[in-house]
Amino acid sequence: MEATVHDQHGHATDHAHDAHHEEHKELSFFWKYIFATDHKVIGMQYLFTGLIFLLFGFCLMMMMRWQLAYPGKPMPVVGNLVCSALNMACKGLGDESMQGGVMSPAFYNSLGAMHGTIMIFLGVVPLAFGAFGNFVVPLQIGAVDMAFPRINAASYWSLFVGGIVMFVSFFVPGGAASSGWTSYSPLAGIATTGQTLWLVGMIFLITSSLLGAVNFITTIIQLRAPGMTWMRLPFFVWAQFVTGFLLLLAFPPLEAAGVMQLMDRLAGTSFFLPSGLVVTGMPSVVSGGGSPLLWQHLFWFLGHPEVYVLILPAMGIVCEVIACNTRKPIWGYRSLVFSVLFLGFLSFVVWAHHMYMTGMGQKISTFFQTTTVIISVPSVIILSALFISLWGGSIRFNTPMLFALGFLPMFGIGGLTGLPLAFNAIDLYLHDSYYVIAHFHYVVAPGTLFGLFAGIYHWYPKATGRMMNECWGKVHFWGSFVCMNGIFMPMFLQGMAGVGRRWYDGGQTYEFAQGVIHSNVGISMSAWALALFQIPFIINFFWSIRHGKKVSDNPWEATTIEWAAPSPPPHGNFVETPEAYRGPYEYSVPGHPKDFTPQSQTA
Amino acid sequence: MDIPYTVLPRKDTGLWNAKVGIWLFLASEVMLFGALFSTYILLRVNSPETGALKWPHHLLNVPIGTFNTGVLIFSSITVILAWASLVLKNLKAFKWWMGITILCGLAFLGIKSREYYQKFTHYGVFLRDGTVITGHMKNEDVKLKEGEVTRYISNLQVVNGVVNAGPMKGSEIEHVMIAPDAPAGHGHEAAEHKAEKIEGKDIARIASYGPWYSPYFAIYFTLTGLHAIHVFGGMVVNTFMWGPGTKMYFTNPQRFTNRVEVAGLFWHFVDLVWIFLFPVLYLL
Amino acid sequence: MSTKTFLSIASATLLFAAPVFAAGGGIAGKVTLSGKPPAEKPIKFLPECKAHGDATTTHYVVDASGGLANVLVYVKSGLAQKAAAPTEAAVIDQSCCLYHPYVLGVQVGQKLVIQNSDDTMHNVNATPSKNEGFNIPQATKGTKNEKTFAKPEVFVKLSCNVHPWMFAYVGVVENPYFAVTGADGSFKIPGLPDGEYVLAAAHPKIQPEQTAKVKVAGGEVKQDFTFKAPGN
Amino acid sequence: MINKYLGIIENASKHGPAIDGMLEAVHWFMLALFIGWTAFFIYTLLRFRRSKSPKADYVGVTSHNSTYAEILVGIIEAILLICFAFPLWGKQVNEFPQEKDATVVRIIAEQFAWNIRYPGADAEFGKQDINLVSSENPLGCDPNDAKGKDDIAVLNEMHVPLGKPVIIFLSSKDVIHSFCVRQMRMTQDAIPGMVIPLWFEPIKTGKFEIACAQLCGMGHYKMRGLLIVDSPADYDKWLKAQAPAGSGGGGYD
Repeated sequence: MEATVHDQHGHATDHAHDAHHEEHKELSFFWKYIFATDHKVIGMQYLFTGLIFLLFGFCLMMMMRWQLAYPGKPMPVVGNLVCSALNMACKGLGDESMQGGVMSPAFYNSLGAMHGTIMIFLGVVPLAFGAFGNFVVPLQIGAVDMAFPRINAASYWSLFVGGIVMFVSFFVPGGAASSGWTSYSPLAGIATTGQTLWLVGMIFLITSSLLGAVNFITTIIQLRAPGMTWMRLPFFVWAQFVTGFLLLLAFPPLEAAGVMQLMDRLAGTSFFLPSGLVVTGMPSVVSGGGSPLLWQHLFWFLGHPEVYVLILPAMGIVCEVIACNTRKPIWGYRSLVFSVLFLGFLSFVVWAHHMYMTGMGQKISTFFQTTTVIISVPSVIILSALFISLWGGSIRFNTPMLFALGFLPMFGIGGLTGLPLAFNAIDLYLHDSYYVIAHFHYVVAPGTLFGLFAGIYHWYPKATGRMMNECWGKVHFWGSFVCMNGIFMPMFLQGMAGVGRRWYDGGQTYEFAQGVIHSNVGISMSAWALALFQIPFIINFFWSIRHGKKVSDNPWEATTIEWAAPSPPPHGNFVETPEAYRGPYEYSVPGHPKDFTPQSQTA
Repeated sequence: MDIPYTVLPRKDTGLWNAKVGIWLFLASEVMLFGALFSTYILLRVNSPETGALKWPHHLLNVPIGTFNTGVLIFSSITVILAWASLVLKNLKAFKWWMGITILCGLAFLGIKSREYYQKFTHYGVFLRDGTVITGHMKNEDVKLKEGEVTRYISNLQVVNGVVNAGPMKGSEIEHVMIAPDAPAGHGHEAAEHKAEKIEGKDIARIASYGPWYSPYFAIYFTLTGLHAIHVFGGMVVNTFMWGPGTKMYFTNPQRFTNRVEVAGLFWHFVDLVWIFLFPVLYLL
Repeated sequence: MSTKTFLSIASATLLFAAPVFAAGGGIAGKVTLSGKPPAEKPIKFLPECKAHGDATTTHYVVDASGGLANVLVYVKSGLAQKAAAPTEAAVIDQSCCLYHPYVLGVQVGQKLVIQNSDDTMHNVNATPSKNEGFNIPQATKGTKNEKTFAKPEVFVKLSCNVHPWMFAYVGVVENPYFAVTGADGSFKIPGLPDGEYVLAAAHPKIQPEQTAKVKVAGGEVKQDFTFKAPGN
Repeated sequence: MINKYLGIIENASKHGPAIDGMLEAVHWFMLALFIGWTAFFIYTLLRFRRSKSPKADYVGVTSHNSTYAEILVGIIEAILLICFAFPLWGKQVNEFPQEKDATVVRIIAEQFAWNIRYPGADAEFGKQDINLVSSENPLGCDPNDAKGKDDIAVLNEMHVPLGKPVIIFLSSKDVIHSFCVRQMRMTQDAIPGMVIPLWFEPIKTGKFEIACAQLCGMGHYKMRGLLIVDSPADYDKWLKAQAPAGSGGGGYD
């Protein structure tokens, strides 16, 4: 009881208490910024962790792009650095991975597997779900914090440990996991130690997501401010709500699969190892009787909803930014909400379209082709609604809006090229080709990432009270936009020419690929240029924390409740409990003096 | 700053936060065990009709399993009584009932580990012609080709529980002695001691009844192991409520009762999983 | 060319392995194969290996007099103290999609350098039973990796999974007194201190290895071995 | 046309044109949607930019055109699904040619090579058993099975005659591979523990490359085989020149 009293009347008035208070503050730095339970601080922790891993995953890819563009040529400077670093961490590892700066096939596979894993589970999910979900959702629903602040912190730290484990796995004998981000057994079952660490890391990451999901859903159900009914929730909150359910229900099967693969590797079981396996020329001594397809089913049962975990938060952000910068309500809010719910549900029943080539019979293929095609309908509805929302607006082309607008056609390309891949028969030709790579990268790279950038620029003033530099923001956008297309557009052509993914030499071995592999150089150049265009963003981001233009609490003149809080919001978020009186996107309401009417405004 | 609805329910949902949270968490647990049960079904459907990997029926000791099921169901009742005592503001009764619940958990784990131990000390020798001889073996029963008898089996058990043998290059077994199990229907004692000698060249592999033995044991140990971790986790929470956590009863009794309710819900779930596990692993 | 490389590497190994105990005598002899060995299989090279011309497998290399090459002869027991591993590395090379040499002896703890002189990818897949195995890719010309073995094991097989005809056998032994028979089947282990030893001869394809008791008391002792070809 | 523009490689199988046709149709459909969206997008951005349209319209679009467009999209997708996708796949998995009218081949994938086995003169394969696998007998062929005596084993180079469907029984020794010949419009995963049949019919002679389309380890990119479609006469000549593998199964050890 006493503690509560102290908290509520924390500002001691008499001088006798002041000294004590100062000391208390000193001590609490650690608790305030490291083991914080405030959702905004945790959101920032997620943001920085996510951005760092995003950059790290990108670096892995840039190294791979060197190998693809100039197969077998020593990588300048970086190659020898990586070699010595690996040699220092584990004797001989550098020589096996990067001898004289030349990448080895095993190391290439490691980079590929870890690029996928890191980008998805340590880059985009922490950013889209962890960072934006944590920072924005409680503010948007008018809550003081998340429902379980300590579980929130536990969720972040679990992710942190998982990230460390993944990072450390680069330096163990044999290097990091090299069986693809999908870790198909039996390949993953006979892989080196790195794979064990991958599995351990994944279990931490999954635990993090589960704790996060429980917290988010509970927060959205329980802590909505008075008057914040379900149909008054900003679309971003809806997207996070559905994402939470996807994580909650889709991740546990992968956790089970991870435990089983760990058992296969450490306890000699054969969950995913069939009878009669011949490993390196000798019959293996495991009991056998398992099924490699079981892993694929359990993996893709997560793997497909995971795609929507990556994309839904970005859609939510784009929706917020578009509404704000067209100065008009989102077109078809209800259909957006129902589409996203339907999408979430359907995403659980399409997983086997990743497994068309595993020997699928007519009945099962019919089912999964149908569901896969049906799932395109809500996606088309969402995208159309966002396009149509532009009509009749008064469009401001600021940086967040540019990124949000960039998202639309990029996600459109990514979505549309998913169509041919949805058909089983066409997969006979396009399976495992660069067409697939280009398709899903259009969804997550210029798609999701642009959404996330839009979010960072959009909510930056809320988090810091200052604006990021607009001019450099535009450089960042246009540079990224051009480079992204320079990277992924040629990949469609490579894929159409039959170039397969995960080929260490970029296709040199194959005659049919000779006509298109020269474009690898251009793709790689684009990738490195893309890196250059991130530099203004990084500088802008840190520079603006102290030197950005100071702005009011609601610089974009937006309607949703987070803009009613002070910038940056204090612990507890709102000065007084906000109340929602109307829907989230009441812009340019006829008869109102201003072109926006905040949700929390009484009249 | 206070987070609302930690103690009293929100009007429109009728729930306090932790209750929503625990139900969501249990939903994810259902998916976790659901995936493992699906694996069980798949492995069982795919298991061969004959041979070494045939699905063993009624291999586990049903009376012990039944007793353990009873222990767990009983603890489910006592945990409700513990919560009810708190609702009735009777802390002493709560302590008693929660204490019994914890003891039941301990008893369950104790019995389970005894069952595990029996499995780990029982061996199967898989012959190259496809037959399997099961029985008991001691370290000195394994004669290696080079050097004297070592703690070979036990050592390897730690690594992967499998002894390489037969024509493989790693084969180092000269022969093994195994005291086979009594064939069903025959006198148990008589057959127990007559050890059989099996030449290394006939052996494909030797394994104890650990998870490495066959898909059945793999899923048996994974399911019961994961369940045991859950029982242990539940016990940790219950012990906290029984011990240091009780402090909160004196400052915020309603919130403490809520906490006990949440812990109880988790405990029920753990019991429920066992109620599926028992028939699936012991009876079917 | 392959024989020459092989011989030079083998003799170099011997030279480096020998020097410390130059005092005593040595063992020399010849290993012969009786009977007709099974026919070797012609190798269907992949296009990237075509530089090699035609070749067959080399499981049994026998000269006109019956001398059997590629037999590892080593002192199995009888040495009072263990000798430190030589600091010079043993080298095994991959060129034209074949290993050179085919059979190689190294001492426990001695460095084994595996190098790729081909313009194509080989993976070096070692499948020992007592030592730790490894499987490393060597994608480009000039790649070199160093490995050591911690326990004696005759033989550790190296193979390449991209070119399924590529094998090499590394005999890991405890002391520096070993030799691999040359094309004529002869071997020479110099510099042995006086004493009684068990000498073993191992061929990768013929089991079991043969042993003989040898007494060295200054001067060179002769010890021959005869293997029987399988199927005879 | 659009396929060609995108650089699709030549087709050499009988079922290929159907797949290409469908891909073509889907690409046109995608293109139409994309152009429609983009045109609308660019026009909207220009017309409703702040300097031109200072005051936003609260209501926005009121027409139901988008709904009709979405219904149309749904209908086209349904047509693609029902009229093309289902039957095409059905033909591939349900309408296998008779084995006697086809070239029947067993392919066993391993890291990193394709073991190709022909049944020989008796048109029957010998028994294979995992317990017989050793370094000398990499495929575990039963040396006592008379049917296996005349089997032919080749590595990485597969010959088939023109004018006959090819049936492949695909399996794998170690990890998951994927048998992929782009010109044949054919891909199928090779999964250890399973034998999966697939079939196609070549309509052109020539050399086609077999690629592995499922990550199988460090040598994945090098797991290249050749599918050589011969005229029937050339094929017979080639077949006669092959020595029976017997129990050796084509191993070098």
